[in-house]
Amino acid sequence: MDAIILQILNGLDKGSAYALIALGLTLIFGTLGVVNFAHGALFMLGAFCAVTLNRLLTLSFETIDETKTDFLGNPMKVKTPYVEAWFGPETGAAIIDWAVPLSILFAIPIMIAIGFAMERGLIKHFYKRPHADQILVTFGLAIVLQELIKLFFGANPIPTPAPDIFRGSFDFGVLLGFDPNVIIYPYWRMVYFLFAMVIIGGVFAFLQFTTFGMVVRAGMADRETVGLLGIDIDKRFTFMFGLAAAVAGLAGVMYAPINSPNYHMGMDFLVLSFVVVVVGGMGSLPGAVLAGFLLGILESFASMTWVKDIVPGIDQIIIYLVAIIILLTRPRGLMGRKGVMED
Amino acid sequence: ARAFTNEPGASSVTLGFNVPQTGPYADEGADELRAYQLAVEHLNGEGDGGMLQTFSSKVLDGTGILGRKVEYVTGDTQTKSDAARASAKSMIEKDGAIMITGGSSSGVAVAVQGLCQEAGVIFMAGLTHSNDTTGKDKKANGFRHFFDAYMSGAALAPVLAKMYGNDRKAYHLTADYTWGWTQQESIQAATEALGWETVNNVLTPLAATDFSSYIAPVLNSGADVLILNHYGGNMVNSLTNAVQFGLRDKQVNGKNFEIVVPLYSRLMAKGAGENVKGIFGSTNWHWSLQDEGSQAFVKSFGTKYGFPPSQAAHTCYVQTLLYADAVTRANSFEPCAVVEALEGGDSSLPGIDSPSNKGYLFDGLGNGPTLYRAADHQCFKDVLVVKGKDNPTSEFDLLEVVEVTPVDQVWYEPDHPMFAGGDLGQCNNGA
Amino acid sequence: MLGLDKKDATILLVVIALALLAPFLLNPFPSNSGLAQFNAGYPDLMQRFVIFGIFAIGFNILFGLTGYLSFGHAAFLGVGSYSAVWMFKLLSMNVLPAILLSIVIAGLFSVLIGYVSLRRSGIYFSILTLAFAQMSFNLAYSVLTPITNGETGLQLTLDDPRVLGQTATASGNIPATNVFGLEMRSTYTMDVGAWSFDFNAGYYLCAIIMILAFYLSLRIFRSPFGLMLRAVKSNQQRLNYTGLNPKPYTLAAFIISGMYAGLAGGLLASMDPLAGAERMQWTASGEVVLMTILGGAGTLIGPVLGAGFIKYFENIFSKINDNVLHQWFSFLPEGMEDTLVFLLHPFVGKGWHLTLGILFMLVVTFLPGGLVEGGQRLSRLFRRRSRDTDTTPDPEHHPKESPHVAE
Amino acid sequence: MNVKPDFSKNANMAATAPAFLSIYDMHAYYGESYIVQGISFNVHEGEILALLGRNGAGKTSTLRAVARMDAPQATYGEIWLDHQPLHKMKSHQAARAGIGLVPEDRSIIPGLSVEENLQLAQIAEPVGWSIDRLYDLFPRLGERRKQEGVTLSGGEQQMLAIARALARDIKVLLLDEPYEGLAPVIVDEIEKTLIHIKEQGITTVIVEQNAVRALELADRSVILDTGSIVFDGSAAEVLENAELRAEYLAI
Amino acid sequence: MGILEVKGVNKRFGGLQALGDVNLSVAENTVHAIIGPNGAGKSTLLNCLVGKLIPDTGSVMFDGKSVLGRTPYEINQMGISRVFQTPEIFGDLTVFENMVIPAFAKRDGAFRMHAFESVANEKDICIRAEQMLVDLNMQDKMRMHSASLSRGDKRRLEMAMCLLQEPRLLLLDEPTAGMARADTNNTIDLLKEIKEKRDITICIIEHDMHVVFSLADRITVLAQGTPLVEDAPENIRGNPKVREAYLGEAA
Ligand SMILES: Nc1ncnc2c1ncn2[C@@H]1O[C@H](COP(=O)(O)OP(=O)(O)OP(=O)(O)O)[C@@H](O)[C@H]1O
Ligand SMILES: Nc1ncnc2c1ncn2[C@@H]1O[C@H](COP(=O)(O)OP(=O)(O)OP(=O)(O)O)[C@@H](O)[C@H]1O
Ligand SMILES: [Mg+2]
Ligand SMILES: [Mg+2]
Repeated sequence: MDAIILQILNGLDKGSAYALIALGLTLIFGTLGVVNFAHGALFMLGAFCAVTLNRLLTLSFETIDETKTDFLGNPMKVKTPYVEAWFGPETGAAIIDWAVPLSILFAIPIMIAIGFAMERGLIKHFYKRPHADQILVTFGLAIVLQELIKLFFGANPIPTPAPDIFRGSFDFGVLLGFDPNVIIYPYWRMVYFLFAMVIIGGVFAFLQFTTFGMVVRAGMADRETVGLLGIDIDKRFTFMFGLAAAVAGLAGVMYAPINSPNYHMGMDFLVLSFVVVVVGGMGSLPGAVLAGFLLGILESFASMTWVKDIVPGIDQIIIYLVAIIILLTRPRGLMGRKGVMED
Repeated sequence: ARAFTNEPGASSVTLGFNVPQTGPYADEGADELRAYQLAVEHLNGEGDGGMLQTFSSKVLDGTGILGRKVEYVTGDTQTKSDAARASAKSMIEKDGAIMITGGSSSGVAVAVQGLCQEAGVIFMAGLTHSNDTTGKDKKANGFRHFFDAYMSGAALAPVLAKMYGNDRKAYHLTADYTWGWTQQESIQAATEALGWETVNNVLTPLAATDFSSYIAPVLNSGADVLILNHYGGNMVNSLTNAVQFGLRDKQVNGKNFEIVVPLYSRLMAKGAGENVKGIFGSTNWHWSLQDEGSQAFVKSFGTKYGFPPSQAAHTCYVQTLLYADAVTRANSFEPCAVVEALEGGDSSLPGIDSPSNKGYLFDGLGNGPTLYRAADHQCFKDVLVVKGKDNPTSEFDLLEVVEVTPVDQVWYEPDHPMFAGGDLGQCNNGA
Repeated sequence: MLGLDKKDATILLVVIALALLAPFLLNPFPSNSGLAQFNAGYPDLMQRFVIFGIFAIGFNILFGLTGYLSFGHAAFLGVGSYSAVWMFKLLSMNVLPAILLSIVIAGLFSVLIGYVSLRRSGIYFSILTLAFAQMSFNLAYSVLTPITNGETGLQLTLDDPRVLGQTATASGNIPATNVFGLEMRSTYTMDVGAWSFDFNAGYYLCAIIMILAFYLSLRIFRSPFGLMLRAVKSNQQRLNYTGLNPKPYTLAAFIISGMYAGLAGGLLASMDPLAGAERMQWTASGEVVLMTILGGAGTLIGPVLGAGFIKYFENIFSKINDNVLHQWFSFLPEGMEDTLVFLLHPFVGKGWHLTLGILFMLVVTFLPGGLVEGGQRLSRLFRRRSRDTDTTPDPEHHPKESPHVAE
Repeated sequence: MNVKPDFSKNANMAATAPAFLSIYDMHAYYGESYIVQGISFNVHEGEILALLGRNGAGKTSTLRAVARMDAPQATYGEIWLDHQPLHKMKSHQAARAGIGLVPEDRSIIPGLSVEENLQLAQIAEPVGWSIDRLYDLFPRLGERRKQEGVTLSGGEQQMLAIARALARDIKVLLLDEPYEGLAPVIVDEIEKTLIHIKEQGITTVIVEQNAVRALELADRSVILDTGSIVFDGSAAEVLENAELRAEYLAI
Repeated sequence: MGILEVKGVNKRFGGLQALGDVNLSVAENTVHAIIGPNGAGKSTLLNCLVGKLIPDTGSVMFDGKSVLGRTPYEINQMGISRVFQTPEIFGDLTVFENMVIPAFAKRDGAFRMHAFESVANEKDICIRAEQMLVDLNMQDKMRMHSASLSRGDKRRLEMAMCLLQEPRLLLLDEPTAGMARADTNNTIDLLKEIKEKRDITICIIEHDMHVVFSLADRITVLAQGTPLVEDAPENIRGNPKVREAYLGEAA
């Protein structure tokens, strides 16, 4: 029982990452019909927004400390961040400590701008082109973004910790009446889950309670006719792209403390996020979110020891196996809409 | 017409540096390349000479190798055995490389080693830690300077016992592929020999990025030590996750819960950030070593590049010198002659009484006296046990050496069960 | 000729000429010049060109004609390689039985995956194939290690049985792959002045098989079967209401392309007897997709061009390091040399991915039909120059193929 | 900038009433095929113009070019609607300027219900008839408001397409074969609606294969043949001129 | 007993009874027209005949064998071909290639691999395909991409594809909608000729009364999913119920 609750919690958490990435991808892929292989790269860029802000906040000046020596035996250069110099060591340290949450504010305009630029500069020429061409161009873009990040930040993961108060975990089991240490849950993952809920809710509300979603869906189905009805669909597509980029970016920002960002983290998630979106059903936001959580939870279950004892290696393939089963039993995934990318 | 593959001409000789330049180990590969370039400079008599002066063999004099200027080509292994072989092949077939070296994973090392054996060139492995490289997949044309999983276990276990006691219950998370398995097997055997109990060993997919669902059940399993048999990105993430779950703040069985990472590298430690503090592991070499050779190397590397070298850089540098030295001693580039020189007659490590204690003995390249064992082409030397430093003074100062385990403690026989099954075969001259 | 019309026969002849003369064509620079870095005429890379060409040709039969985008074809390549290596381990080092087995096993495997995946179309199909391939990869990497040797890849050892051949050579080495004694690695090097050309047995075996594979695909493209496949892509509904069940056509195309992939996998293993699991990863499947689109999906020769393009970058550009750059520009004054090297540095060597990514974007943006379209534009440019009026309609009786099945 | 071009050089332009929609020397291409080959004609405010011609004559292409669709691409020429230069606009701008096109394939948007199809038309200003009023005009649509638009019967789709155009405040209604697929009673209905629309001052261009019906309704007629204008005059003239009808309309 | 026997067919879409207890018998070698208001269920009925839809209840027998439960291609192989209301053609292929496919389907019956023959060498097929295009006066468009045909031409192409198959039962859903008058007349002649020459039964849906009355031997009037009357053309024209529900002034 406790083990199951534990894995559900883990699944929810993994699921919220999947759901958040899939949500952004669905906006572009499921709704605009653009097979965006650069979506993982957007997620990665989000995480690197956090890294960058961290770097900016820790920008330092060097002073020479004669009492210590560096590895070559020369006097040691000691770095002091400017913020600590300006705001005093304590406030300065606190600001640096809160770099990741602060990056949310930093990332939103940047990611929207990147989304806009990407759509205006590149993607807009590809709406009418075959999916294959979209794959090639967005894959090219993903490589370029990735390599640029690698050029500036290296290939190694870069630790980007959460604020101190969110470090460590709390004992969830005790709340439910279990023994201590049975069900523990890290604070930051809790934050991530809640954050994901807010973003998902926000995007849903925006698309549900405005006509925006309908117009974009219509525009994807038939751009020409929507234009005939006086709607500037290009603008809306651009906006949608910005939104998707922002969602992907925020997912990345908040993910940074969970796993140290590296330049290829996007590619690691890419395939999985496509699977999630398709299993959820093309064009369906609730489907993408549902599939994200479902696959997250199933993945967690599959990693339990007794499950692995029964079927060795099941955790290696569970996602794909479930995807196959769902797609074979439900032709359009969990909640897919008819006619979206079926040809 | 040639006596052996890629017999060099009179003026220059080409070496092939095959390292990961793309993919997750690209930074490691970049550091290896730096070391290679440094080694080439030193061999050609440029720069300050580095470890040439401290090396116990004195035949290298900074005039290239056998009077030929050393040139090199580089390639990208992409950390994939296929790509690594393609790259090595192009060095051999197109560029006429006579020795291939590099790599930062065991899969790649084993694959390229096999290729070099068939093509008839020498392979000087870079970073490869699996027992198989000089165990069941050993090859006559291949040599490894790096230590292996068995040695990690043998070196680490006594230190762990000293620090954490003999009555511990260990929970293993293991990367589900060959290296992970050998690593786990080695450390389990070593810790159990000291009285530890192994509660569980859970295999994790190589592609996993989030280890929460593997880590969450650990606390409740009765274990009080978590051993992460992970490397690279896997290790960075699993350690980060474990710390996130607050494992290190917990008490189990009345003891502090501990985490161990058997194989450490500085780059990984950097990736895991704060989380490595106080965590034990083993490493092949560390720049803070105070012996003359290590100091000389750190100095020339640090002066040239502005930061201290990694263990991968060290191994790659040493491998290049060792090859050059062997060629010079053999007075021939012919692979079989080089192999013979590296297997080195009858010298043996002092203090180890074993018929297999035979090979090429040298010193002055860090880690004290070192033996290239003739029987399996594995290097034997002291192994470092390190700990994540609590108060790093710089971004490179992440690990501190807590113990230098003497070589006799990590010694094993070539027919040890973890290494059995392979056959060195015959050296191959190719052509 | 050979059941081809004049235009197709010309294409075939061009392909044959290119394949047979590749050792010359790919080594245009004297071997000691700075530009020798760009020579691609060494056995391993030439083999790769044609082998991946075969892979892409086969993939194009499925994707180019039916429009079904499989994201799992690398699985067949991998299966082909594993089969071949097992054949070397168990039977003999002769490549022919190994290649045959690769084709057969890959064929069987594709029947299975194709039958299931083809129950869906569009993106759902793509994800199904992707899921199958990723499962194969993950299993091959870990759980199936006894069969696949996991991370390291399946290798030959000195104690393989090889019932119809020798376990080890007299000199104590693993025997080389061969065709009835002709070793695949045997190479004749011809030195002409400063140039040096390699003629490798393995390459020529691959090249001949590639020519056959190409000829086969040419026939398929022009056949009623090929037409049906294009009809599937265009309008499955209509095909149904015309009395034809699309499923056997697509399945046949899937199997054929799976067998091509198996053949490519078998050849890879025959040239270099090691089968790594990464061969089955999604990135490898993605690579053949990229090759096909880059060259021009649905065109005959495009996939081969695409394969060559990507492999060239992977193998040649990745090897250009700063040292090489300095050598090239050493004739320039010091400051300029350093600046140039500094500017180029991010794009070569470890930056070869960056260059490749940029080229992907440029090609697909400016040449919507892939490299083939680039070629067509060039030739149109030349033709326009030479002959200004070219508007008389073709009086020929039978219609030409529609443009998307061009050369 | 809103100055009308001087069309006096063109003989066909000798108009009695001031032109409301003017097309001047318009050329349009599908890729490389030259389809609309330099046509000029005027439509006066409030009139109904029948644009006729055989299959493939270029009628649809002309309407699409006027509505500023991407294909065919009108590469040359000018189009003016009520002093606004349409030729400088994109299709959504043209739509806002008052063009309403009922395309020949109806272009009902898949995935959207009947009502959403209509709502979509009222997102951009200026909007025209209310949705309720449209349901009054076509009660069948009202009954099917929740049904997905593309599953409507052929005739119902035609009604939806017309209703969607009227849902916007348009100055010129371009109808591409509006009677196609409609039951004769409905055709009667739509004809009445068109007359009604005309009374409200909306200008209409109608393309129709049922030429006689269209001519009976229209004030003027333009006949196209292979992308050029072969006749521009009153509708009655065509009805009377048997030769013309036989040659270009085969009736 | 007719070649096509529809008995008690019902079809609901959610709350809508699209077909209610339809009985229909089509005699061999006749032209049977189905007319009725928009949304009456005519296309739905045809969909039930070709396997696109499965009726909720009832039976459909063709030539003594049940059609229900068979896939569309099996039904086609039984000898039923259909022209759709919105043209269904192979848009990516040329007109000629569009014609070749049904020719193969006719000759080979079902799946055949023929991967090594060349289309160009199948002389008999090519000749047949071309001949049919000549019959429909489309030979000059033979090498065009069928997607770039005008709408009327797409219709004709689809009809040609169906005729090429020499079906025993030809189902036409508004074959002449959007066709120029001259071509409509040609089509009428062609259909008459085909019916005379070959053993073919035609079932046609049309709103163009000219076509209906020129061709039909019998007419069924469908309204709200149920047959209203079935009779000979002359009687239908005079039927007041039909006039009111459908024909309007056109009669
Ligand atoms: N997308 C296209 N690409 C190329 N040519 C086209 C395209 N669409 C139409 N055409 C060609 O343009 C010409 C005019 O077509 P258009 O559709 O304007 O004719 P139309 O007068 O509307 O005919 P119909 O009465 O059959 O609808 C035709 O010859 C047609 O083949
Ligand atoms: N898939 C569907 N879902 C819901 N309703 C449908 C569906 N298909 C058709 N209908 C409805 O069923 C009714 C009959 O449609 P059908 O297409 O058969 O009409 P029809 O007689 O062919 O009309 P028309 O002459 O206008 O083409 C219509 O009201 C239509 O809206
Ligand atoms: Mg038209
Ligand atoms: Mg209908």
